[in-house]
This record gives sequence, C-alpha cells and structure tokens, in this order.
Amino acid sequence: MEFTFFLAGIIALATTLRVITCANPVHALLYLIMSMLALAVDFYALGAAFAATLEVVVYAGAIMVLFLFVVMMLNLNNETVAREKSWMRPQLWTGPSIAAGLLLLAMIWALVTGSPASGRIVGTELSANEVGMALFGPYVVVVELSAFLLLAALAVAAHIGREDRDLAAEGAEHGERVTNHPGDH
Amino acid sequence: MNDTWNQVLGALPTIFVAITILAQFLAVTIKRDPRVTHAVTVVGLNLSLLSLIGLVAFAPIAVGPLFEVDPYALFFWAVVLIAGLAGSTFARPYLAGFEDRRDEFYILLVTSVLGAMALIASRHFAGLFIGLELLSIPLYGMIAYTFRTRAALEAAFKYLILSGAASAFLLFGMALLYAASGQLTYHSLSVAAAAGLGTSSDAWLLMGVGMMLVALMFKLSLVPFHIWTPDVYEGAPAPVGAFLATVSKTAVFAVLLRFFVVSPVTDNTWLIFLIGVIAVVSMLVGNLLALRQDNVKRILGYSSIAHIGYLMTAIVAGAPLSIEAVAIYLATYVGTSLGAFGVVALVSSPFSGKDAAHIDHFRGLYYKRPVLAVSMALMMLSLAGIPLTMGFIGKFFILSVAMASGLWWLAGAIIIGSGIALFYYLRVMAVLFMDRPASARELVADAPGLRYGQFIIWLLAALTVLIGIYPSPLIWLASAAGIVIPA
Amino acid sequence: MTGLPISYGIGLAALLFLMGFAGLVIRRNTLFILMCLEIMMNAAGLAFIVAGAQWQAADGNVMFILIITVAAAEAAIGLGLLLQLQKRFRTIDIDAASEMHG
Amino acid sequence: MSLLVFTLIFPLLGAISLSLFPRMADGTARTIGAASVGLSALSTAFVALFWFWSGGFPYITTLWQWISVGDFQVDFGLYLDGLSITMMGVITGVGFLIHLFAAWYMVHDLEGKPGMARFFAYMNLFIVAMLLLVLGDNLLLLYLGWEGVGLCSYLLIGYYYETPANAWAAFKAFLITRIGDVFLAIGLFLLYAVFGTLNIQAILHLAPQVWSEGDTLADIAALMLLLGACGKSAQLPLQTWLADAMAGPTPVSALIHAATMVTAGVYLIARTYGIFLLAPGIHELVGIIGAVTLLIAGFAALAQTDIKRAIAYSTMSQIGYMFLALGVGAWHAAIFHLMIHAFFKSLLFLTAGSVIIACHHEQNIFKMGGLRKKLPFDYWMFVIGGAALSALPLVTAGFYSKDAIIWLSLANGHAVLWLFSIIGAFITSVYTFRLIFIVFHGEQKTEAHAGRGLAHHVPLAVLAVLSTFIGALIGQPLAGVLPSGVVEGHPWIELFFEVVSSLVALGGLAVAMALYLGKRDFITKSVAKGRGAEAWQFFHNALGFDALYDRVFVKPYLAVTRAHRRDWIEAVVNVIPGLASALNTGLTVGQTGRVRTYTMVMFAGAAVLLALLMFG
Repeated sequence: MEFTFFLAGIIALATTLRVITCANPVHALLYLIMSMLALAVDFYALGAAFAATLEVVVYAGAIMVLFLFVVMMLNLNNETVAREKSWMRPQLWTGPSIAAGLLLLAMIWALVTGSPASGRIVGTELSANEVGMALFGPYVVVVELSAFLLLAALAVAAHIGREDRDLAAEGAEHGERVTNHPGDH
Repeated sequence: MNDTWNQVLGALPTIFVAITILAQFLAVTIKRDPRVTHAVTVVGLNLSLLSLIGLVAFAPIAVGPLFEVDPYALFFWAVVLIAGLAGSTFARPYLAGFEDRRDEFYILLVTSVLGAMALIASRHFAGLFIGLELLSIPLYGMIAYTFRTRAALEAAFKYLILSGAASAFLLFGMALLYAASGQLTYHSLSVAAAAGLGTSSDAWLLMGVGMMLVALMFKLSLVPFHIWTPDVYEGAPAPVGAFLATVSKTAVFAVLLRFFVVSPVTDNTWLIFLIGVIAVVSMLVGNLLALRQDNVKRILGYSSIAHIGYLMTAIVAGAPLSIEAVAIYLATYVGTSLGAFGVVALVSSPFSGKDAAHIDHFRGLYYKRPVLAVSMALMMLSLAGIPLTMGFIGKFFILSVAMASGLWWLAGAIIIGSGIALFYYLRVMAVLFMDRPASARELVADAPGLRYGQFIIWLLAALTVLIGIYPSPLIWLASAAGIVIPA
Repeated sequence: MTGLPISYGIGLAALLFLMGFAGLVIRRNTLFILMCLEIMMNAAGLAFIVAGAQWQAADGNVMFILIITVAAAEAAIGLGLLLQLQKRFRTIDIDAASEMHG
Repeated sequence: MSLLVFTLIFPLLGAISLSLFPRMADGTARTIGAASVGLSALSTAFVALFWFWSGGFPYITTLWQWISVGDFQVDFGLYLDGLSITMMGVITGVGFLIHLFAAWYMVHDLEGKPGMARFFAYMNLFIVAMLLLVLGDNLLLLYLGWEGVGLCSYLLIGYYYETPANAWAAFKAFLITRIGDVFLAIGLFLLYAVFGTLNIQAILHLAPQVWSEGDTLADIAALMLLLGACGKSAQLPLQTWLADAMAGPTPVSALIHAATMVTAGVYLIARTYGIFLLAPGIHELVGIIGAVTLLIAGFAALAQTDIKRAIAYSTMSQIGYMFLALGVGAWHAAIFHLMIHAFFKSLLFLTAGSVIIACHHEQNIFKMGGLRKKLPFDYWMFVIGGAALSALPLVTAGFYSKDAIIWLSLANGHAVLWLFSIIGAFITSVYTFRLIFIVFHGEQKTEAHAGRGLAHHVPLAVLAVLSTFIGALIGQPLAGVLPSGVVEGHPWIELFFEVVSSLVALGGLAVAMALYLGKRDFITKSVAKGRGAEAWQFFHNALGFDALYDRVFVKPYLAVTRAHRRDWIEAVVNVIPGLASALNTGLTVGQTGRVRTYTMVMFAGAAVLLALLMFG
C-alpha cells in the first residue's frame, strides 16, 4: 500500500508541476487529468475506493471535459502557446516562490512537530455503503443544501451564458420595461 | 418521530426560504414577470421572518448534528432575512432598465440568503462549508448579473478567483483539524484534543485554525485579505453591493464568532494577539484607503474593512459581553450599510450602464430628492458613529467591550480610526447639500417599484435615529441572543 | 507500527495545494487560473480522504463529495465567466480585467 | 405626566417634516412652524396645571435607558420641578409668540425668496434643543441640548449666508461660545470623575458629602461651569459675539439672543447652585462678572446707531443683572428677572423688527425718526417694553424684578455691587429712552408702512401686557428648588432704597429727555469732536473688547502661526495629515486592479500570517 501511495503521489506531483508550467492549454489539461487519475490511485490505496471512483468519473471525467470544451471554443493555436511562454518570465516566479517556500516551511513545521504526526493509516477499505449511510443519515440536510447549490449554479451559468442574440430573439417578452434611458451626464 | 418533528420545527424558517426558491423557479417556468418573482420573494422571506417569531419560544433546537437553532441563530437569521428583503426591493427599480432576464436575480438572492442562514446556524464543518458556498455561488452570479458592463464582469471574476482560493484554504484547514482530532463539530474538537492529541496549541490544530481564519478573513475583507473589496463593491450592481456588505458579512462574522465561542481550539493567546494586530491594521488601512476616494461605492467598501476591524475587537476580547456587542454592532451596521447602498441603488435606478457612484453624482441631491439625501446624510453620520444615531450605539458597545477587557491599544485604534473616518463621511454628507452643477446626472423618477425602495430607505432612516435615541429594544434582543454550547 | 504515517499523506496534499496557489499567482491565462483553483480544491479533498482513512470514518469521504460538488459548480460558473470575458475584453489575459483600481 | 413628552415631540415633528420637505409652500411651512410650538406651549400649560394640581413635587420621567454598559448608565430622563416649569413656560410661551410673529415677519423679510421651511425647521429644532437643555435630568442630556441650541444659533445667525459678513458673524458666535462649551465639558468630566454619575440631582445630593466648603476641586468645577455659562450668556470675557449675532433675522434675535438661549447660562448656574455654594470664591466671581458686564454693556448701548445692536447690548446688560443676582445669592430674583426680561426684551426685539420692516430694512436709528405718527402701535409697544426695561416704578414688570435684585445685592451685604447695579439702572434708563426718542420722536426722515394682521399684532400685544405689572404677578414655584436669598430687613429701609432706585430710573428718563427730546444740540456737539467723539467711539465699540481680543489673541496667534509656518513644530503638526495622505497614496498603489497582484498579496499575507502563527 505504501509503495502504491508513494508512486502515485510522485506522479501526481510531477504532473501537477507540469500543469502550472506548461504553455499549451491542451497539454496542461491532459497533465491535470493524469494528476487526478494518480490521485484516484492514491485514494484507492488509502482505502477510499468510492472516492477514487468519484475522482475518476466526476473530476477527471466530467469537470475536466468541461474545461476541454471551453478550450475548444476558445480556438487556441500556436500563437497562444507562444504568448503563454512569453508571459512566464522567470522574475515572475520569485515572489510566489518565496511565499510558497515560507508557507511550505510553516506547514512542514506543523506536520512534523504536531502530536498527530505519529498517526498511521492502515488503509482499511471504506465501503460505498458506509459513505451512503453517512450521507443520508446525519448529513442529509447538507445534501439537500447541495441540491440548492447546484440549482443556483445552474441558474448562474444559464444567465451568464446568455448571448446578445438571445435578447433579440425574446423581444418584448418581459413584463415591465422602462422606456426612457437616462444617459450619464 | 417526535424528535424529527422538533427538528423540522427548528428548520422551519429555512424550509420557508427553500420553498420560496422552488416557487420562484415555478413562477419563472409559467411566466416570466419580475413583479411576480419579486412578490414571491417578499412573501416567502416574510413568512420565514414570521416563523422566526414563533420559534423564539422553542429555541434552542438542534437540527441534526450539523445545525443549532439557538437564539443567536434566530437573531442573525432575522438580520439576514431583513437585509435580503431590502436588497431585493432595491433591485426591483434598479433592474427595470436591465435589458435581459431579471427574474433570476431574485432566485439567486434568496438562495444566497438560504446559504447565509445555514452558515449562521452551523456547528459542524460540513454545514459551515456548504453554507459558505451556498452563500457565495449565487453571489458570483449576482455580481456578474449585469455582465454586459465590463466592470461587473471584472468584479465577478476577481471575486470568483480569490473566493475560490479562500474556499480551498478553508477546506485544507478543516482537513487538518479533522486529521488531528477525528472530529468535525466545533465543540467536539477540543474533546478529542484533550483525549491525548496534545494541547490546544498543538501545531496541527493551530495550523488548521489559521488556514480557516485566512478564508473567513478573506470573506470579511480584513487586511491583508481585503484587497478585492473596493473593486468588487464598485463593479457589482448597487443592490448586490448592499447584499454583499450586509448578508455576507453578517453570516460570516456570525459563524466566526460562534466558532470562537464554542470551540476551545481557538483558545490560544498568540493566535488571539495576531487577530488583534489584524484588527488594528484593518481599522487603520481601511479608513486611510477611503480618505481620498471619490467613488462612493469604493468609500463604502473601504469603510467596511475598518468596520469589520472594529468588530474583531469583540473576538479578541472574548468577554461575556462580546456576543451582545457583536449582535448590536452588526445589526446597526447592517441597517446603516443597507441604507447607504440603497440610496446609491435608487439614485442609479433604473440600471443604465455604470452606477451613479461618483461623489459628484450626489452633489445637490438634497434639492432633487430631499428624503433620499437626508437619509444618506443620516447613514453617513451613523457610519461615523455620531451620537443619537444607531451607529454610535454599536461603536459604544464595542469600545466598552475593548475597555472592559483592558485592550487599550484596540480601543485607541478604534478611536483613531473613527477620527480618520469622520473626514470622508462628512465629505460625502457635505456634498449632498452643495449646489448642483449644471452637468449633474439627471435622475429618473418613474422606475417601477421605486417607491417601495424609497419606503425601505425611509424606514431605515427612521430606525437609525430611533435606535440612536431609544436603543433598549435592540439591546434587549441582542442580550437574549446567546450561543448554545453543546455539552 | 505499520501503515503509512499520516503526515506523509497530508504533506502530499500540502505540496499540491501550494503548487496550485503558486500557479494561481503566476499564470496570466484565465483558463490556467481556473485549473489551478481545481488543483487547490482537489488537494483539500485529498487531505480529507487522508484524514478520513486515519480515523476510518465516512466523514472524510462525505466532505470529499461536497468538495467535488462545489468544485463542479465553481468550474461551471468560472468557465461561463471566462467565455464572457473573452467576448467583452477580446482576451483571456487576466491582466486585461483591471479597469477598476485605486 | 407623559404629557411632558409632547412638549418635545411637537416641535421635533415640526422640524423633521420641515427639513424633509424643503420645497413645501411657504404658507404650509409657516403654519407647521408656528403650530408645532403652539401645541408645545399648550402641552406645557397642561403639564404645569397637572403639576400644580398634584402638589408641585419634583417629578422624574425616565423615558428609557439610553446607554447602559457595566457601571456606566445614562437615562433619557426628564426632570420637572419649579425651575424647569418656569423655563418651559418661557421657552414655549414666549417661543410661540415669537414664532407667530415670525410667520408675519419672514414673509416680508424673505420677499418671495426660498428658505421659509429652512427657517422654521431651525427654529423648531431650537425649541427642542432648548427644552432638552432645561428638562434633562442628567448633565449629558443638558450638554446635548446645550450643543443643540448652539448649533441652531449658528445656523440662524448665518441664515442669510449669501452675505459673507453674516457667515462671519455666525462663525464668530460659534467659535466664542465653543470656548465656553469646552470649559463646560471639562467641568462635566470632572463632576463625573468625582461623583461617578451624571445625574444632576444625585450630584447635588452628593456634593456636600464629598466636598467641604472651599474644596479646590469644587472651585475648579464651579469655575468651569461658570466659564461655560459666560460663553452662552455673553458675559465677560466671552461677551463679544452677541452684538454680531444680530445678523440673523429679528425673530431669531428675540427668541435665541434675548429670551431663551442666552439665559441658559443663568439656568445652568441656578441648576447647579449647590456646587457654587461649596465654592464661595467662584460664587463671588459670578456677581462680579455680572456687575462689570452690566456696566460695560450699558455704556456700549448708549452709543449704538443700529437699533438691534443697541437692544443686544441691553440684553447683555440685563443678563449681567441676573448673574449679579446669582452672585449675591438672590436665586429667586435671578430667575424672576429672567422671565420678565424674556417678556419685555422679546417685545422690544419684535417691535424693532416690525419697525425695520416698516422702514424697508433700515436699521440705523439716525435714518429713522418721527415714526410715532406713522407707527402708533409700534410706538406704544416700544414705550411699554422700554419702560419695563428701564424699570419705571410701579406700573412695569421690570420694576419688580430688577429692584428685587438691586435691593437684595445691598441687603446681602454687597455694597459695591449695589453701586454698580444702581449706576447700571441709570444708564439703562438713559439708553432706552434715547432709542425711543431718536426713533419715534423728532423729524420724520423715512417712509414707513405699518405692519398689519393678527400675526403681527397679537404677539406684540400679549407681550406688552406681560411687560406691565401684570407680568410681575406671575408667581414662580421656586420654593424648595432654590434657596430664596431673601433677607429680612427693616421694611422702611427697603422702601427707602426702592424709592432711590425708582428715582434713579426716572432720573435717567429725565436726562434722556433733556438730551434727545427736542433739538439734541448739546449731545450732537459734544460727540462731534475731541474727547467726546473719542468717548463715543470707545462706547460704540463696546469698550474696545473686540480690538483688545484682536490685539491680544488673534494678532499674536496669527504672528505665531506665521512665524512657525515652516519650522519643526509645524512640521510635526503637519505630519498627521501628511502621514495620512502619504499612507493613503501608498496603500492606494497596492490597489492596482490586477488580479495577480491581489492573489499575490493574499498569498503573501497567508504565508506570513501562518508562518507567524507557527514560529511566533
């Protein structure tokens, strides 16, 4: 189990590093998907098989595909890649690297010195059944709220996704309308 | 069975809000008419408010392991419901000039209110997280609602990215706390900690609390996580600004205070000291940034940084009085901000591109719309904390909490901050009564629903003075708003 | 004592988290910024899975499911905004969206 | 006794509605403005009636608790006793008459220009603040009213703000009374620090237990209160603002600068008399200030050419009498004179306003003259008011109130003060009748149109009646509130001195007749050149206090500021706004609007915060 965890973890780290440094958006997306698959392996190694499935199906499968659609709509080309490269000047990296280093130092310090650091993971499998029992047991209210969350996201996406030509198509559908438009100054 | 019904009773106000959302969707499917959607909103939120009154006798009720409907939650539920009502009423005339669908706005607003309510009552990390996201996700849509103006789009994007990063911080912090303790409810964290996982100053717990704080401080726009505030306030449609400054701030602060009161993992002198430093810096930076600002919405944004800074004093003090002080301060701040943003919204109504937010747009407002101008002047006085306005009462309570706990440096910072703030509040106030330049933006008085908005402004202005001279009812309510600490 | 030390798992999540955040700051392309947000959320999810495995309770998995839900919602909205950004500003360079300042 | 609240509520509602609808019709504004104070006066009458009927005990209405945090609590409480009833009667009664007159006056003063609603909004707000001042049961409410009346006074003096001189007069009044206010505030803090409460009755109850007579702290507290009172009541050394305050419309002069606000200082000292009793030195000083002010102002009134300024100086002089009375312990007499003075001085001011309107905004008395025939009503009103001011014996109200002060100052053993007051009485008589003779007698120099209408006649007539001995019949329920200060003397001696002061007043009348009735050759010649002209100029400038202050305070201050314009003190002082401004600039640079800056700041902030948390 440890071996699987480390191997997949290293893959995840390497691919993620490529995501943030890669110039080509499509390549980056593929690296991201790989990183997620590697994480799914990690989940499995930790005994969370259900979460691993979700990671593959929902995250790598659905969300990343959404990204891919958008990349296709944006009609990216070689020019984009060249511009992307020109944006990644080394001096841009200093500030974030210092901040990341500091934060990393703090986190490692916390992980090493804190008393829970001695905890061990055995990797007992957690069945989907148990997760479902919890989800629809004590967490049922949160599930209901998540439904409203998705509903709201749907409404937002539908509204933001509207095109200017949709307006013309709908015409005078609306109930109330102001006729005179005050100009600025 | 009995217990289930009891929990349903406790959740009744949120159930009413949820039903409102469904009714809105239904109304939109049948026929799109902003009048109907708005009416559904008003009725639903009012029903929820009414059910709050009925609940007073039964509180506290625990709704599952995740939520606690105690008097504290009821108080802040009332605050966010009222703020939501006011926000939706300001949106009606504002959106009358918006060349696209207008019904979704009300749906998003009510959903956001539902999130705020969940957040306020949550006593479990899952509730906290979902509440916060349910509050934020509709807000992205509301900020970007008028997405054809570039400012709104830009504001939404800035908020989305930074807020997303903050959410990740929140989650990682929670994960650390969970990893260290195996517990997800606030009050049980320390139980586990005491049972052999080290002390409350254990590095994992401290790191977890710290990362959660980063996220909550971002939502509260405390220095150094304040930097998005003015841009989002400026770019967002004015009614959304009102909502953001009131509902979002109230709910997040309420949950922050609950976390600090209930969970002893926050019992760390060094942590509290750092929060005190952040509070002081926020008071000073917020007020200094507003000093020479010409955009009224940005002024309100910057001043909100300072106001939340004042509020953090109560968390640092942690005195028994602090819950009462926070309740009073937030209620008065919400009333005043609603009024100020409401005036901006009504002056900009109906929507036509950029909002009337430049200080010159308000020149001589007194001669055009005396009621709005006088109300705005009252709001500025209240924000500045001038006696006989409700802002004074709030500030007085915070100050007395600081002094009672011997936090002289915080009290001093509050006084210095208020001194700086006086300058820009009075500047806005003075402009209202100046002579009107010929080039002034003309106001349109015939937007549908404008008089409802004006009515709300009247009400808020009257309340500002009334509570300023007769604060006892508010103080009584606030003193009853106790947090229940589960055994 | 057998098994994987929990700090390794959390450490992996922390590394991913920091990479995501660093990318968020460095990249100018909005698409990459949204991807970095996903990385950060995912890292938090990993942390919960690790913690859940340590306590052998379903809570960590439940939190992970919630995170996925929220991440999906945020990604949808973010991409919608991205398309509007492309339409209104004619670029997906995040620095273009800096008309409000001061 | 909840009726008490209505006296406050009606004018408050008036002020609110007038300020919310600045574009309302003038007629509506006048009606609201006057009626609200009328209703307030009516409620006062009922309150007084019930109060007497129920035995006349001090009564506290605690409306609500305003602030209560820990030990510190302030109630919104109204305290009703004989003193506040008297003051309320003056404020709402005389106030109503003045509002009624103003409804006539402002129509002619504004001549169709906008601003009616603004005027009455300020006036109503003033009534509210003044009532709060006299009814508040604690010093915080008193101070609130005190600042409120100051604000309204400022706004009303500068009512015609288009003229820069008026704005300056308002500014001067505000600044000088502010100096007094600062002392008052210090006094209040001191009292709170010592007694731990702001409740007036509690302080008066505790003071003799904490302080022995002549305690240094008691002296300081009393001095601070006295200086506050001096600022508000235009007494030496803070008297210079009152004459300039005449820039406001005449009803304002009548209401604020004669009948009510300027007597707030007298009220304050009377209300806190217990502290002055514990500070005998300062108590003595009150009398001395009053005596000196009454003489200085009297001399100044002799040499004024502006009808309103002349009356203003006489107001200062009369308040000097009240301070004198307070100083010699004649507490009842001081309040009695306060009330009577409100009657006849507002009568004089309103009549002066009527004359000014009749003469088309002419205020110079030497451009008037002979108005007796054109304005018979105004003439008789002015004579009645003037007679009361000069305290002509037996028929006027002023005789009863002022002679009580003069007599009691002697009876209480203050011979020097008595001398001052008797000289003052003589001068009062002279300047009053000088004014009457110059304005109403002699040859006619200008056209005049008499005012018409009930709003013009009724207030003047009522005030005229109150200025005669009828007004002196109004008793004041001050027993038990203030020590009476009456000394049992031999009736014949008292009678003798009353005759003396009556003769002095009549003597003044005779001198005025000799000098101003008829050809006025003697007086014209003697002030034309040489010593006489110098003296006239000296008196005209109110003994040169403005010039003195200019030389002692303003000029050196300006010189110091000029000298220090570029030195290090200035640099240090400039640091604060400079720093704020620089910080503002610096911080604003951070608001680049770029998302990457924002994420970087957030990232760095989180990193530093968490690192501090870990390693701190």
